[in-house]
Amino acid sequence: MAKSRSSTGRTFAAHAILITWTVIALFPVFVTVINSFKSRRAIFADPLALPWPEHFDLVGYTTVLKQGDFFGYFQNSMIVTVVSLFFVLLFGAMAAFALSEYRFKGNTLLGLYLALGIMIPIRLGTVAILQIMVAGGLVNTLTALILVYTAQGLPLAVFILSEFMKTVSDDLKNAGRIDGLSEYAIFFTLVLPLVRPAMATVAVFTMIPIWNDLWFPLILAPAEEVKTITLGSQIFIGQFVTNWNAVLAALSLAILPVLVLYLIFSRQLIRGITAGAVK
Amino acid sequence: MASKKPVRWHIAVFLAPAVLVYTAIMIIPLFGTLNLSLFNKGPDGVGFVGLGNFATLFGDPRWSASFWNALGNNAWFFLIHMLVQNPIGIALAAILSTPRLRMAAFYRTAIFVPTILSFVIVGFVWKLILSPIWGIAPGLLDIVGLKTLFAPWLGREEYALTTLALISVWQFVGIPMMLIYAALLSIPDEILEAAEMDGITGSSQFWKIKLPLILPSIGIISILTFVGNFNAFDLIYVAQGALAGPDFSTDILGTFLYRTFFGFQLQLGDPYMGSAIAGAMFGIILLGVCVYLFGIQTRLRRYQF
Amino acid sequence: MGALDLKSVTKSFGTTEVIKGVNLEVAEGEFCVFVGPSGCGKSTLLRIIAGLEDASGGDILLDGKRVNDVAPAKRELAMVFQSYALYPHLTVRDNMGLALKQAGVAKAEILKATDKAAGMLSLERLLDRRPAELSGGQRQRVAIGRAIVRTPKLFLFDEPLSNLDAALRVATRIEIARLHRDLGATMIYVTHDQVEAMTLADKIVVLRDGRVEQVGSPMRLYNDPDNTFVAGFIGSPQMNFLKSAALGQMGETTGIRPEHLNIRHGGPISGTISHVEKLGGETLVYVRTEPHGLLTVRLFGEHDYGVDSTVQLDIEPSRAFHFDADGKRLR
Amino acid sequence: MGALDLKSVTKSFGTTEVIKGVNLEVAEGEFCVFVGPSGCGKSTLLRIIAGLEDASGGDILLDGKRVNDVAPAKRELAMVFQSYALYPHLTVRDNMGLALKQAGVAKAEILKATDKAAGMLSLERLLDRRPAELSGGQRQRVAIGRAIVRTPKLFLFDEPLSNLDAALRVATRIEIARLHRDLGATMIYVTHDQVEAMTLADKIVVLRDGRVEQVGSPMRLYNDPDNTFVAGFIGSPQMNFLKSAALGQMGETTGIRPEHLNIRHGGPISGTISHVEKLGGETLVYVRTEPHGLLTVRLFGEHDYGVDSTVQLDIEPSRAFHFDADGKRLR
Amino acid sequence: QTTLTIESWRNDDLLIWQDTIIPAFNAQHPDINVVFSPSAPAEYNAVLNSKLSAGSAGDLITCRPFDASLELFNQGHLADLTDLAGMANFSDVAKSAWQTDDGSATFCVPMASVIHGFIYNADAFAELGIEVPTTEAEFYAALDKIKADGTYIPMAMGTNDQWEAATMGYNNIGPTYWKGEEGRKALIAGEQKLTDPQWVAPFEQLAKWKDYLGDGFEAQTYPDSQNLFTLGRAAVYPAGSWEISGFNTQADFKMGAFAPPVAAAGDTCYISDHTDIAIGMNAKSPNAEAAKVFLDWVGSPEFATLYANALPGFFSLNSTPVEMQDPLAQEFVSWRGKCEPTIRSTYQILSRGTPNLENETWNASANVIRGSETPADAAKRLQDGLASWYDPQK
Ligand SMILES: Nc1ncnc2c1ncn2[C@@H]1O[C@H](COP(=O)(O)OP(=O)(O)OP(=O)(O)O)[C@@H](O)[C@H]1O
Ligand SMILES: Nc1ncnc2c1ncn2[C@@H]1O[C@H](COP(=O)(O)OP(=O)(O)OP(=O)(O)O)[C@@H](O)[C@H]1O
Ligand SMILES: [Mg+2]
Ligand SMILES: [Mg+2]
Repeated sequence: MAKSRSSTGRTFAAHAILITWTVIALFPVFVTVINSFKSRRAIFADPLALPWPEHFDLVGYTTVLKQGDFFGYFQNSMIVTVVSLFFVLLFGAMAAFALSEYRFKGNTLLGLYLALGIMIPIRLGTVAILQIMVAGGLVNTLTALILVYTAQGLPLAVFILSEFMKTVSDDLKNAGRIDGLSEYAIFFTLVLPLVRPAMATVAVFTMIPIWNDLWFPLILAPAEEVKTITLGSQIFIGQFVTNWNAVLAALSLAILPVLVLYLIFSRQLIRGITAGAVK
Repeated sequence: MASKKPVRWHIAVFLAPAVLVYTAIMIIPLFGTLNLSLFNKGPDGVGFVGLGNFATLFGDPRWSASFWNALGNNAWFFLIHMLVQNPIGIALAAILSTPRLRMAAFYRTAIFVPTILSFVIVGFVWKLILSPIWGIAPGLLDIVGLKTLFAPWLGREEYALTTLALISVWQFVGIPMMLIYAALLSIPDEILEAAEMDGITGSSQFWKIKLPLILPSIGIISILTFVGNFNAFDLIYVAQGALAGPDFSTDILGTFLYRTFFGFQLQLGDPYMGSAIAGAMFGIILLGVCVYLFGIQTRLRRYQF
Repeated sequence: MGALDLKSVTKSFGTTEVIKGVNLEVAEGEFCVFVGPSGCGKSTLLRIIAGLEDASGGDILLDGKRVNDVAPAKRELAMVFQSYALYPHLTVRDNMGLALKQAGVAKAEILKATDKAAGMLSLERLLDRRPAELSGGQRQRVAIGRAIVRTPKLFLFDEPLSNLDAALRVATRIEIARLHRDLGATMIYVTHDQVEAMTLADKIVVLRDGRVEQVGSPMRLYNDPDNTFVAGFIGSPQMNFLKSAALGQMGETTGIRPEHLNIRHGGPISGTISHVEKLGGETLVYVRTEPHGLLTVRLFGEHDYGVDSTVQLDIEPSRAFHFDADGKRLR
Repeated sequence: MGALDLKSVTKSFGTTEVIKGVNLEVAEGEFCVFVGPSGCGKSTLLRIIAGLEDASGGDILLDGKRVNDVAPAKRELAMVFQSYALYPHLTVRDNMGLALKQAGVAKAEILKATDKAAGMLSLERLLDRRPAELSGGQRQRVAIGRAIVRTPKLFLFDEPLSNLDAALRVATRIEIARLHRDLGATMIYVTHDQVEAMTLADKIVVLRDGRVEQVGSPMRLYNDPDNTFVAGFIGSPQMNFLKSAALGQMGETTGIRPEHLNIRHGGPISGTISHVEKLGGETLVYVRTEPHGLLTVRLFGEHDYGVDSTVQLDIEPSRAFHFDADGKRLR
Repeated sequence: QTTLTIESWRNDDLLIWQDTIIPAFNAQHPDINVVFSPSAPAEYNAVLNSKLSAGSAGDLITCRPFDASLELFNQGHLADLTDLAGMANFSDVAKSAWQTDDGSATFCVPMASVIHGFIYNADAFAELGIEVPTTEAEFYAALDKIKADGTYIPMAMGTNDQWEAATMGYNNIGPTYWKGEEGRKALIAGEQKLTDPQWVAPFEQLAKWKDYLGDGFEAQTYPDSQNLFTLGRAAVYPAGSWEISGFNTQADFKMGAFAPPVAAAGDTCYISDHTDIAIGMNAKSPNAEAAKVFLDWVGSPEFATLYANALPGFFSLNSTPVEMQDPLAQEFVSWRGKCEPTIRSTYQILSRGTPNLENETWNASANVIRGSETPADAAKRLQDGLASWYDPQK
């Protein structure tokens, strides 16, 4: 793109707007993070004071690290999130491709069926799900969580991906067909790489509720060895007294892995991925 | 288009994993639960009551008052998202997709960070910021000389819901932004270049070229917002508790359902009435989704590039 | 392998019928060129043959077998798309090699095949680029390369050389001819270029508005067109159409190609020169006449004629074609 | 308005320099044609002029004003993209009318302008379709239509006719020539078609690998090329290059155009016919000779020569060009 | 070696169980491994119910008082512990919260009760020369004085979370007006109505509190109130005894406590001494034997001493008196001797239907304090709601 195409005025305005919203977006995060480095007294005495130097207090973090196996929790969260994400993206993309690429009887109805899942909070099915897991001996395993999150993420993934798959040029898929690519090969080697931005988007949307979910870890896998980070942080939320330093510290730490995942996915949002494909 | 006659097994193969996992872990449990809405505890144990629970929900003035209150609040919650979150998300995405914009990745990440946060933090930090006691919001308003505008928003019936909706907008604006951004990226550069040549630049380029091309994505975010909002629960729950105070002014279908289904404090969970509420919510959302799928989506042309 | 037979093939998009009953036989190993005005249905017909569009009616037979319901991948053909349809995420080499890789060909062999195609099309230095980094002509060459590395029995080319420069076009044309000879493959080729059509084709199919107007060898069409449409379409510059009555010739219209119209002092048709185009090796003189309108005279070599000067034209009667009022040839 | 001046313009993509210092002056109202092999940088140069690509170095002057940093929209020019770049969501009419609408032109006038362009390009019946429903040639015409409705002072055409059939191509070519005359607009036009280049251009710019090889009027380039590259590039079929030594001519290489090589019994060069191409109005005979390799002879009219028969060739010495070992013309 | 898992909502107690209670138990029963596995309090009921329904709940279950646990017992999730030896250590009143309505079966071993009252900043009182109030008049006089001085917010309470208003407000001062057990039982029997003056009076008091709360109390949350008080910005804190341990560590000033003030000096005082927490056994526990051993131990005076001292403010329900170290806790528990104890009015039986009286009381108390509903209206609304499903009130 040419610099002749960007006017200084407009660039300035763009930055002004973005900075404004960035400040709005980050201010509460900033408040959270600075306060995670303060003692309770300091938090409430002056929530906006920087944790430096006299207010600086690592008590939140030391509490977190003392209590429970936080690295283990991180690891569990990571495994659950990444594995679920993998299945959601794989199965979701496959189903979305089938729905958007082929005309077959019941296509729309099946699409609607797959979308039902986003219309009812999955919490309602808790007891039945727990029964399934008990029957399958999966209680207190990460597998149980992965299964639930995979199922939970699929509707949205199918919904969004099928929309994006429709924008992949027919000529391109046809070129693949002529090249003797099977439908599977067309999906995996042509379509998937071209909907990378959409896949990344879906990955991000799917990952956040999984990472932050409290409910299913609490119900399906509350045991110490399989605790997730979100569940682990809950220990500091008491009936009457909440240990805000520790909660803030734990949850501030918990932002980092998702942030890293987000950064990885958002790198897939590349401009002009389909450029040069067709005339 | 491939030909029709031979059995196209690949379609089944593509669909099978998703359909199986989804059906087993989601649909069967969920509909097993929704099925409960047709039963209730009678004097002689649990029995089939047909639509009796729904009759209670809509007929009994206490239930129906709560329901309509929650539905009305929910509609307002949704409206704010549609009018504030989505336009802001689209605008931010449009600005971010300006070619050669410096620090775009930073902005994008920054704007998305709130979406990553857990509700516990969001609830805590906004209550802290908006608290009349600890002085952040009043202090900031004081700096710009608007201190008089301050009110304990979360505690006032007339403001609480709007305030929470705006917090939710703050948190989730990253989602429409990401989706629209991805959609904008898939517009070929050449088309935008042609527009540049035609003198269609800046905002008119957005309105006349980009917007029509991303309409399907806007349709998607609208329906996702709709579904998401009518299923919303967590933010209200962490900020105002399950009773959605003050005086139920922030009660939405999600909190109403939670209280009823799982119980709260001394209130015991009532899976039967709870399922009836869930059934009603499901009906509302399904209606919306069908309107979208059959009424709107088919009309939004998708363009292959 | 490779013989094609179309029987009353029709195709509609919605209510508009685009292919209106095409019957066509292409023998095995034949080189068949589709020509016709823009929008007449050439690409559509090609796509139907490839299996990318379902015919609305009629049968498509490959080697005598009805393939209406056979998937494109199973038809064993290669196609160059008018829109190129390159895989944007793959390098030039991978674009060309994908089909072979898919067929399970060994790596070394794929490398050899792509290298060969790249050499043929002067793409060697571009093998690691992606389509977005190529010029229009380079993209077109990649599209051709992708088709030819596979050496199937039936090739479909949709205006494969339209964006190439003259030298490359000649070279590629010759390569395609050689490929045709070497592989004995059947080829169906859409082009607007007269030279390509005339030099490559065993058989030219002239399409017009979804119908076949005439099928025949290039010289047959040139020398023995069935109607004014074909006569006008084959040969460039276009045939001149004169009023038979004014010339004392039979029929309604008399057709004479620009190369058979001579400037001869005292010739029967007189007019004024309106425009002269010098192309180097030849010169085109446009003469405005009554009642025939603007006539084109094609002269070999360079000539100087003054615009607005008056000239007389002469036709070679043996080269004249006669058509009736409906444009049908009178023989 | 409309004069263009390029001063040492360079352009690199990453580390590859694609435009290597181009100096060019195009006078107001001039019709300038860029030719050159595929990938030599024609489109890139056009895009730099349009402002869609930043020059890595050098100055672009429009009407004497440096416009390197002026937005494309402000340069008041129209462009036809090689890839068409139509607005997929707009009908043909709206595609053509959008720029006018943006400029605030009255509805009725837009209607008139688009109708006129559609008539010119035979698009009348397609005005309500969207690009996806058009054939390749139809899309290309819409792209042309979009450029010409705006009647700016400077037009940039990137291979605008490559997908059109011969008749339409001639018609459109004439329209563009007329447009050029009527508007007095400056036009820069990329083409691979010799006829287009020769007939339309006031000035042809021959590009090679990002450099200008020669600039001049069509006949100048045809009759007085500076080097073997230009000599070979202008004129189709390509000029024959013979070894001067074997002919007793000066220089390293002797160039002779196919139309100036005659088959004459007893001629000095003898060889065997390897291939004959009959194009109707002319015949190309390919003769394999020692030590000159394959030579092309272009004959007017239809001729029958048997492949593999031996012939003797004769050159017209006055038409021969002489080049040194570096390919530079010796005059 | 068996392992027992305890389901609990007491995240707060994790360390106490791990470091104090379980080791003490293991000293006697090394062969029984005990895991204390709390979940977040707000989700506890829902989580527990789901786990019990699906059969994946722990062996020991911490019991909420009254209907929540009764329902579990009725569904067969909680084992009948009537015959447990340790039950003998508890009075009928102590057990009443975990018994069937007819008292025939007891299903949880009582652990602790909590007492309501007011905690005050003793330094502030001294500084302003305020005497600890015992009557309503003194109470408001004290508040007025604090307000006039302006250094301190008179009272730390917010209505954002609603339950503060109901639990620390309504149920704190209410028994004084409805005369404790007398009024509560009469209400259950249908002999009194919530619209009767003695039931409206607490709301009228609450309505007066508005003026003494901090700016923006409408958006003040429960933790905000706690922090306001412990940071020394508020002088009086309507409290539950559970605050003691937290306040002890957080406040750096001297604290004192006073019971809900009475209308006139010399009137009988009433306190809410609410049975709050107990522990029962999952009826489907495969380790029933071990679980009973543990429950027996929970019923022992040893456990009572450990627990009450580890968690000052959670007062033992054991018949054997417990020696407590904490002065503030001693102050609270001393009221048992001076005043008539009762439990929260809404807990037994009256919150069984829809609308739920307890939840409505939260809402009403908050509304009354905020001034968005008059005491009479609030009382009428509660009465109507109760009467809609509770036969004795119809
Ligand atoms: N984005 C890019 N990145 C890298 N190289 C590029 C890019 N765009 C073009 N090129 C290269 O620059 C050279 C010039 O490209 P350009 O499109 O100007 O060629 P052209 O003369 O228009 O060719 P054609 O006649 O085939 O259209 C080509 O070799 C091409 O591969
Ligand atoms: N999807 C479609 N919907 C409606 N009409 C279509 C569609 N695709 C093609 N057409 C129309 O069908 C006709 C034939 O199109 P086709 O692409 O086969 O033409 P063509 O002969 O290849 O032309 P060109 O030489 O311009 O490429 C055209 O008039 C075109 O407008
Ligand atoms: Mg075509
Ligand atoms: Mg180009």
